[in-house]
Formats: sequence, C-alpha cells, structure tokens
Amino acid sequence: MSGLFDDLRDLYQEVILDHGRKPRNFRRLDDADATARGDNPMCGDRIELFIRRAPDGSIADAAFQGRGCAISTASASLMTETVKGKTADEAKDLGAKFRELAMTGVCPDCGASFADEMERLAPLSGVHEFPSRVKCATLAWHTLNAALDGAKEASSE
Amino acid sequence: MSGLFDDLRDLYQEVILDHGRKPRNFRRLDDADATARGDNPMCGDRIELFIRRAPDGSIADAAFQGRGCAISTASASLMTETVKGKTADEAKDLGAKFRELAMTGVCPDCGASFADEMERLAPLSGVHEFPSRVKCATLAWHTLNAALDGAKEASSE
Amino acid sequence: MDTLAPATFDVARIRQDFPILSQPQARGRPLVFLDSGASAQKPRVVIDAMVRCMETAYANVHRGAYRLSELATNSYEAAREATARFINAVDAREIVFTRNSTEAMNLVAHGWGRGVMKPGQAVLISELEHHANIVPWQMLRDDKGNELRVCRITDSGELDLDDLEMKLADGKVGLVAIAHMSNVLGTVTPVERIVAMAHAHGAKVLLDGSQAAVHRRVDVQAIGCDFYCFTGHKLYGPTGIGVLWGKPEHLDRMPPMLGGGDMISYVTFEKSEWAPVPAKFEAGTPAIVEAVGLHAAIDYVTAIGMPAIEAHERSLVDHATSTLATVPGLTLLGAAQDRGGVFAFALDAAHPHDLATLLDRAGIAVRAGRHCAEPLHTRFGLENGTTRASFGLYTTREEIDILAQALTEAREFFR
Amino acid sequence: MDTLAPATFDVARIRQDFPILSQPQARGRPLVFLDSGASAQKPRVVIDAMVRCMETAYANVHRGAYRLSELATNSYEAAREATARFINAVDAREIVFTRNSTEAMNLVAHGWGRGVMKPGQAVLISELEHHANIVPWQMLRDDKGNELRVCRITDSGELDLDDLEMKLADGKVGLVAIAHMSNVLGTVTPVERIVAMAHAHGAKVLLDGSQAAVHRRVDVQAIGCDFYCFTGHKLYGPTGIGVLWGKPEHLDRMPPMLGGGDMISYVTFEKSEWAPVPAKFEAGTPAIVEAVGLHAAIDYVTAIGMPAIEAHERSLVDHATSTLATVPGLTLLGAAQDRGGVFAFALDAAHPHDLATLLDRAGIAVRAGRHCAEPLHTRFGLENGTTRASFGLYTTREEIDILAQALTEAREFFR
Ligand SMILES: Cc1ncc(COP(=O)(O)O)c(C=O)c1O
Ligand SMILES: Cc1ncc(COP(=O)(O)O)c(C=O)c1O
Repeated sequence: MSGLFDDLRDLYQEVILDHGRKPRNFRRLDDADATARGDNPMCGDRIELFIRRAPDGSIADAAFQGRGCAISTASASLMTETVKGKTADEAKDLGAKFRELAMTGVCPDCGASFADEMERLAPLSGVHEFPSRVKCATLAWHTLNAALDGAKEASSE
Repeated sequence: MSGLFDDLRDLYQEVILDHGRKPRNFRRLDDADATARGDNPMCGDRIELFIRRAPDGSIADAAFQGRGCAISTASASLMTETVKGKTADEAKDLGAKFRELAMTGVCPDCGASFADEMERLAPLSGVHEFPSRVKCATLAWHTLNAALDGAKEASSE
Repeated sequence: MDTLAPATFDVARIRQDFPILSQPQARGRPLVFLDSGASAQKPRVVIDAMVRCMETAYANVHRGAYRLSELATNSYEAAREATARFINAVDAREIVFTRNSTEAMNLVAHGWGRGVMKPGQAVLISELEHHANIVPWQMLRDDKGNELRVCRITDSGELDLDDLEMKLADGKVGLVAIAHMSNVLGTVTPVERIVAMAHAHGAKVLLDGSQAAVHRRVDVQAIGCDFYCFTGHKLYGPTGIGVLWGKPEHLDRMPPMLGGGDMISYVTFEKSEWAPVPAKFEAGTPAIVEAVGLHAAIDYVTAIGMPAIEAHERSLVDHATSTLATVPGLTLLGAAQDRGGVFAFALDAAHPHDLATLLDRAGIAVRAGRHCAEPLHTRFGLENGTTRASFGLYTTREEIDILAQALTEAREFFR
Repeated sequence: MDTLAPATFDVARIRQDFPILSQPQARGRPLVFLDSGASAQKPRVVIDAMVRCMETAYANVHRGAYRLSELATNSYEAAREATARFINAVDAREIVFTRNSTEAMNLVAHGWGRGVMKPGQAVLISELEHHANIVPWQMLRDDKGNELRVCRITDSGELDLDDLEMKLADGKVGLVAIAHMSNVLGTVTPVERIVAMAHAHGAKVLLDGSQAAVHRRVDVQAIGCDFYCFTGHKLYGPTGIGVLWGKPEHLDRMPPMLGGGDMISYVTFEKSEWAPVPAKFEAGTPAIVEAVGLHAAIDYVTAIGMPAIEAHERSLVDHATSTLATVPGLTLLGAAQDRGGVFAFALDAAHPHDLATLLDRAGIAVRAGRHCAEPLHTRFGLENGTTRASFGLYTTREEIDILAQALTEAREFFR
C-alpha cells in the first residue's frame, strides 16, 4: 500500500475502521425505555439511540441505528459497548471526559475514575486534529445525553 | 477676496449667481396650459414649471417656482427666458442641445439653428466638469419636456 | 471647554495607518475628509487582512471538509466572536452578519415585526431617524397595519422624553426603534433611559448604532436593549457587512427573512427545518472576506481604545462647536448636550449643494443633502437640506480650522 | 473524445494569476483545489482592484458632492455596466446588486412571487435545484399558498421535459425557476427550450446561473428568460456581491424587499416614494468595494474569453469522465450530455466525509455532503451525500489525475 494516507492511520486506527464497518449493537431495542435521535446536518449523519434501564436505573442495554461516516459509526458503536452497566450519571460523566478527549486529544484527569473505559475510547482521540470531524465523534454522546434527559433529539450543531 | 475658489468662477459665472439669487419668471402662471413638476431627489431640488401657449401653439409664457441650488435655479430662470416664442419642437430641440452642452461642455452643431439662445445658455457649460451637478443644470429642461408632453412629473434621476 | 485628547492618542501617527490620507489629490491640496459619517476610510490593517484572506486562506465556509475551508470557517466565526466581544454580547451566536445596518433593521422589521409582533401593536421611532429606521416600519405598517408612532424631538435636537412617555403610555407599543446617535444632529440619545421606559411599558427596544458604535464603547448588556445594529463600513471596516445583535430568545422566535443554503437543517420539497441562530438568518454564502476585514477593524479600534477615540472626538466636537460659531451666517443644526462628531449646518448665502461643490474644490469632502433623514430636515424647515461635516478618528483640529476658513470664504464668494 | 483547449489558453500562466495557488501548503504538498463550485479563488487583479479602491478612491456612493464620492459612484456604476455587458443585458439599469445569488432569488420570490403573482399561481422548480432555489419558494407557499411544483429529472440527471410540459399544461404556473447548471450533476439545462415552453404557457422564467455564468457565455437576450442571477464569489470575484438581472418591466412592477436609504425618492412619516430601479432594490450602503472587485473579475474572464474558458472546461470534463471511470468502486452521479465541470461521486468503500478527510491530507480540496441539494441526493438514494470535485479555469488535467489516483488509494485504505 502506498504511503499517501499513512499519517491518517492515527485517525483511522484499525479498531475505528472495524467498528465503522461492523458496528456493534447496531439494532433497534424494541423494549427501550428511552430513545433519542441525533443529527449532524452538516454531513447528513443521523443516528437513533435506544437505552434500556435496569431496575436499579443503570443502563442495561444500549443500541443504535442510522447512518454516518466511519468516525461517527465507530464512536456510536464503542459508546454502546462502554456505557452498559453504568448509571446515568456515570455515563454522562464519561461522555464529558470523552468530549474533552475528542477536542483536545488528552484528558488529564480521566484515568482516575474510568481508566478502562477511556482506554477503549482512546482510538478516537486522533480526531482532535481534525476540527471538522470532532462533531462526528461526539454525536453519539450528545444523543446519549438527550436520551438520558428524556429529550427526543440532539444535534451536534 | 482670497483665491481659494477662484477656479470656480467658470462654473459660477456672475450671470449664474445673479440668476440664482434673483431668478426671472419666478412665479405661478395662473392661466397656464401646462404644468409639470421636476424633482432631483438627490439634492432636494424641486421645481414647478408653468407654460402658456399662444394660439399658434408656440410658448407664449413660461415661469417656474420651487427651490434649488444656484445652478438649477439659474438654469430654470435662463430657460424660461430662452424658450419664450419657441414652438414646442424648437424648445425640445434647444433642450437637447443644451443637455449636450451641459454634459460635454461643447455643442458643435449648436450654432447652426440657435446661435443666440445657446450663447445665453453658455454660462452653464462649466457644469460639465462637475458630473454631480449636471443634473442640476438639466432638471428644468427635463421638466419642460414633461410639460410639453403633458406628463405631470419629471425626475432628473 | 477645550478638553485635550489623551497623550496616547497620536492622530498624526494614526493618519499614517490610512493609505488614502496620504494619496496625492487633484490640484495638490491635501484631502480633508469630513464625510466619515457617510462612510469611513480604511486602515491598512483592514485592507491587509482582506488581502491575506484572499491570498492564503480563502474557501467557502461551513461546507468543506478540508483545511482551507476550515481556516476560512474559523476566520469567519472568529470575526463573529470579536464582534460579540466588541459590544459585550453574551455569546457569539447572538451576532448575525448582514450586508449593512439597513438590512439589520429590515431583518428585525421582518422577523420581529411581521413574525412576532401582534397586528395591534405599534412601532415607535423618532423624528431624528435615518431612512433605514423609518422605511422598514412604514412597509410593516402598510403591509400588516402596525401603527407607526413618531417621538418628537426638541429644537435643540434631543429626544422629547415626555413625548416618548406619552406615546408609550397606552401599552400598545411593541417595539421602540431609535438611533443611538443621530447622523445629522450628532445627538447621542439616552439609551438606558429609553430602554427603561420602553420595558416598563412592555415594549422591546432596537437601537440603530450605525453612528454610535463608531464613536464610543457600546455595551449591549449594560444598555439592556433587545436589538442593536451597526454597519462595517462606518467602523473603518469593509463595505458589504453589517451586524445585528439580538437577545437569543428573541432571535430564536424570529422567522428567517431569506431562504437558501446554510440556513436550514433539513430540506425536502415538502418542508424545511431552520438551522439554529445565527445560521438561520445567514442564507447563502456570506461576506466571508468582509467579515475578516471587519474583525481587523474591530481589533484596530479596540487597540487604540474606544475611550481614547471618544476623548479625541470630544475634543474635536468642542473645537468644532467653538470654531464654527465664528463663521458668519452659519447656523448649526442641533445643540444636544451629549453629542458626537457630526455637524450639519446651513450657510445663509449658499445652497448646500453649491457649498459642497466649493468645499470640494478646496479639497474638503463634505456631504450636501438631507443625509437620508428627510423628515428631520422637514422638521427644521430645511427642505434644501444641509451641508454636513463628520469626523473620524483620523480627523484633526487643523482640518476643522480649514473647514471654518473655507466656509467664511465661500460665503464671500456667493454674496 | 479528448478535445484540446485552444492554444491561447495557457493554464500554467493563468495559475500564476492566483496568489493562493502558489502558497506553500501544509505538509509541503501543492494545493489541488477542486472546490471551485462552492467558491472560486481570486486572481490578483481582483484583489488589486479592491485594494486600489480602498487606498485611493473610496467614499460612499450616490451621496457626496465631492470628487472621491464621484469616483466611487462612477466605479460602482461602471461595475453595473460591465455586469450588464457580461450577460448582454440591454441596459445597466436592469442589474440589481445583491449579496449573493441566494438573495437574488429571494428578491424574486419576494418582489415577483409575493408582489406580482396571483395567489392561485404556482411556482415550478426541478429536482436538481440548490436549496437557494427551493427554500424561498417553500416560504412563499407557506406564506401565500402558491403551490410549489417540482419537475422530475431523469436517472442520467437531465430535466424530464415531458414532465415539465405536463406540469405547465394547466396554465397555472406563474414562474418557472430552474438552474442553468446543476452544482451537483454538472447538468446544463436546455434553457432556451425551457423558456419557450414556459412562455407558451404564460409562465415567466428565472434562471439560477450561479454555476453556469462561470462556465460559459450567458446572453440573457438570446436565452429570452425573465430573470437571471449569479454570484460574485464563484466567478473569481469577491464575496458579498451577487447579481439579479430582470426585464425592466418586471423589475418596475416588483415592490422592494428592504427599505432604507437610497431606495426612496421622498420620505415623510406618512409615506415614502420608491426610487426607480435598480436603486429601489438596493437599500442602504451597497457592497461598493465588492462591486469594484466583481468588475475586475468580469474583465478578467472576459479578457481570457468565455469561449476559451468553456473549451478548457470541456477538455477537463472529457478528461475527468474518462479518468474517473477507471477508479474501481466509483459511481458518478449524473451523466448529462451537456455538462459542466462538476463531478459528484460515491465510492463504495468510504463515506463521503471520510473520503474528503483523506483527500484533504493529500492536499486535495473537495467537498463532502449534499452540497445544498438535499432533495437531489434523496432522489438518488444517497442520504449520506456525495463527494464532489468541481473545476475552475485554473484546474489542470494533472489535478484530475492526482484526484483519480488518490481515490484509488483511498479505496484501498478503507477496504
Ligand atoms: C444613523 C444611521 N442609521 C443607518 C444608516 C445606514 O447604514 P447603511 O447604509 O450602512 O445600512 C446610517 C448611515 O448611512 C446612519 O447614519
Ligand atoms: C446552483 C447554485 N445556486 C445557488 C447557489 C447559492 O450561491 P450563493 O451561496 O452565493 O448565494 C449555489 C452555490 O452555492 C449554486 O451552486
């Protein structure tokens, strides 16, 4: 393979391409407690997110459907994996940390509470060098907040 | 007098200043056959022109009222003097020649038919060097055309 | 009465920032540019910023997924942020870029006047308004029936606040639209009081800052108004760009005036969804390079300091007030306590248009006419208009002296 | 099939006219700018003309009675005359300067749609329209009830003239508003036929020339349309200026959209009288410097020659058509017979946005998305949008080769 795009391997790590091509939890949840739609009008990304809560209020299951670029699809896929078992507050906290990571490439105080989770999300940190793509990575998390807050729509705008 | 404005004596010749200060035929014609209003919205000049025709159709009397700068007032004043006794066609022809004079400073084929009249109007030829003032000089003549054509308003725009 | 500008304000140095001021002029006379109120000259930093944008960082905004377009988008949005800071808006999203302040006022007349106000509500303007703050409300009235009320001004050219109070009293006024500074009288209006009075009667307030924003620090939060607008070309910035600031809750309620690209989220043939503000009001490709130029202009005046600019202007106003008083046969229009550097006058011997032609020959650029404020001139019985000298931050006392001298001679010329 | 551009068209020399093309780029790769359809780069002559205006001849227009203002007014009006000649208008007064073509179309939707058309009359657009030629008509429909009809396009991206005929047949269509060239498909529409069909059914015709005016000689008299518009920034000119041409008898009947200075003859508080066209439509201080820049842009392309520009583009189109066909997994959108230099495509392995990010890294500036033509993408089932490469007069065959090569590698990258 030519090296024309070699320096993009940071952004498109293998795990991103893999989740982009074969997103996990890519399905409807017919017994969802909460759903929300997330839109990025700029590039036409649109996801529908489904959340099922456990009796204790924590996230028992998360899934999504929709369309989007590799970054937004991979981010949604990784998110659904990562938030399972979290309480709503934990999930939001994690989302805030992730957004910091996506925007700056680092998240100094992240290791403290969610070391493992942040490590799983780390492959998306390369997006911070591509300002126009940050929204792709954060769309799923905006949508999660909306679902947890009972809103029906989120927009990355 | 200082020389600050000396080179403006071409534009503001004594006859212009005189007609500007003491316009001739500055009155209503209560027995007018035709009247027209002329407007120069740009500087607020506004004249009302009155024409009375002789039985043979020629211009028996011409007068005007209104407000305007020295140039437009002098031009209207000189015009009313000049067109008396002319037929409508002659007056229009004279107006066309005058407009050429005002815009270019010369009127090569003017002498032919209206040598005397053009000489009386000549003091206004200096206006051609002041493009924004040409309209001031031609407003009265536009209005004359309107009056002769039976229109009620003319605009120098 | 002759206060000095602060020592930091070096007008000679500032003049060097403006290329046109050192251009050779016809007949070798230096340019005495006293028409900044109509449009100001541009400092080199503004010109350079526009050139740099076009030579190194130009692309359409909001659209591309490539570096140049990101650069351009960042520059455009940075201009919005600088504009927000300039008038102390809470958030850059409260800033809508328009073509000029005329479009900004029309945007309010459309979005608020037609879109939000009730048919029975009135608009209250004043006698000293520029046509840009008259005609849109006439169009609204003729179209939707909203009454147009006009607050009187006093003979000294100040708002008659008793009349304002009276015209607000019945609570029917939905919007008060008033100039922050008159472009003819120089009058600076008491905007905080106007806002308090209007709000007490349930009316919103739009301020036309076309003149004021050039001359003093504007703080929309401190003023408390609902809408504020100004125009780039008077603020030493480019033509083709103006600013409407509005409280976000107001902007949210306003329908857009123009439809097209960039102002919608989703489009089908059946229906479109508006984008959030300010995009909703910015249909199509905006004035990108002009926004960059406006940003440079804002940085320029901010670096000099609006207080310093205001102090310099105050000193010019004092000087002009006393100097013009010495010109025989000259009548100044307006004598407000609080005023900016705009002087309209009538000379007994000369029509304003003739006077301007003379002054032009002396290298002095002034305006003649009614300055897009015809009703104001009618109010003062000056159907012929006035001649107007207006100052910029590069204006000097010497220029005012030259004007006064020329006026005196012009009077001789015409007598 | 590979026609050569005429020998007089020296693209290497032309590229030197555009400062940005020789700017050093990030990562040392040369800039391959393939987004001219969104906005074109500016030649030095345009930048210089704007600088010269601001440095030597700037003042507000139409207002001053002094030399600088006359100079500026002359420059502004000379730009109008040059624009009139450029599209072969009969008279410069038929040219209205707007901010962009979006505003031009809104002006027609307002002045003709709301002001002249009857409530029962319909507007007929097509599936290939830009949002700027969709949303204003939706707003008109939602506001005044005028039906909005949409002419279908064929799978190859051409107007379905049978459908056009059918939708005109009942004589209810008051206005046909169609792009002269699609900004996605590249399709050039058969404007003379459209005009003939529309006129036969009593409908007026507005052509959106935003793309077409850049690529070929436009002659509004030969076309016979009623309105035509284009936008400065795509024609190598400044942002902040666009053009609406209209038949004078139409413009005369249209009420103004914006009220303010310079668009009225007389103002009292009771009533204002509109100025004659085009002033009626140009409220407030116009984009003076931008008009001067547009004039320079028009002179620039005219000096090169629109036929030469068209021939160069045709050779690029042929080259791109054959070269892009060799890229595995690439689907081109549209295959019109008569087309301009705009290619939107989908690559099987990559989302358009990801693809654009990759290409950007290779120094290639393309757009990803729906290019303000969402319904068109929906029509082709491409909700994710497309990636689009669009050419300017400085585009070379080598750049197209670089694009094709990069697309091939990008596909490998994502597989
Ligand atoms: C007080 C006032 N309002 C509005 C305007 C209109 O500004 P613009 O022509 O830039 O829209 C002006 C200047 O002409 C002005 O002085
Ligand atoms: C076909 C077409 N119409 C209209 C527009 C709108 O142009 P502007 O954004 O300059 O108003 C564009 C470009 O974006 C276009 O390509």
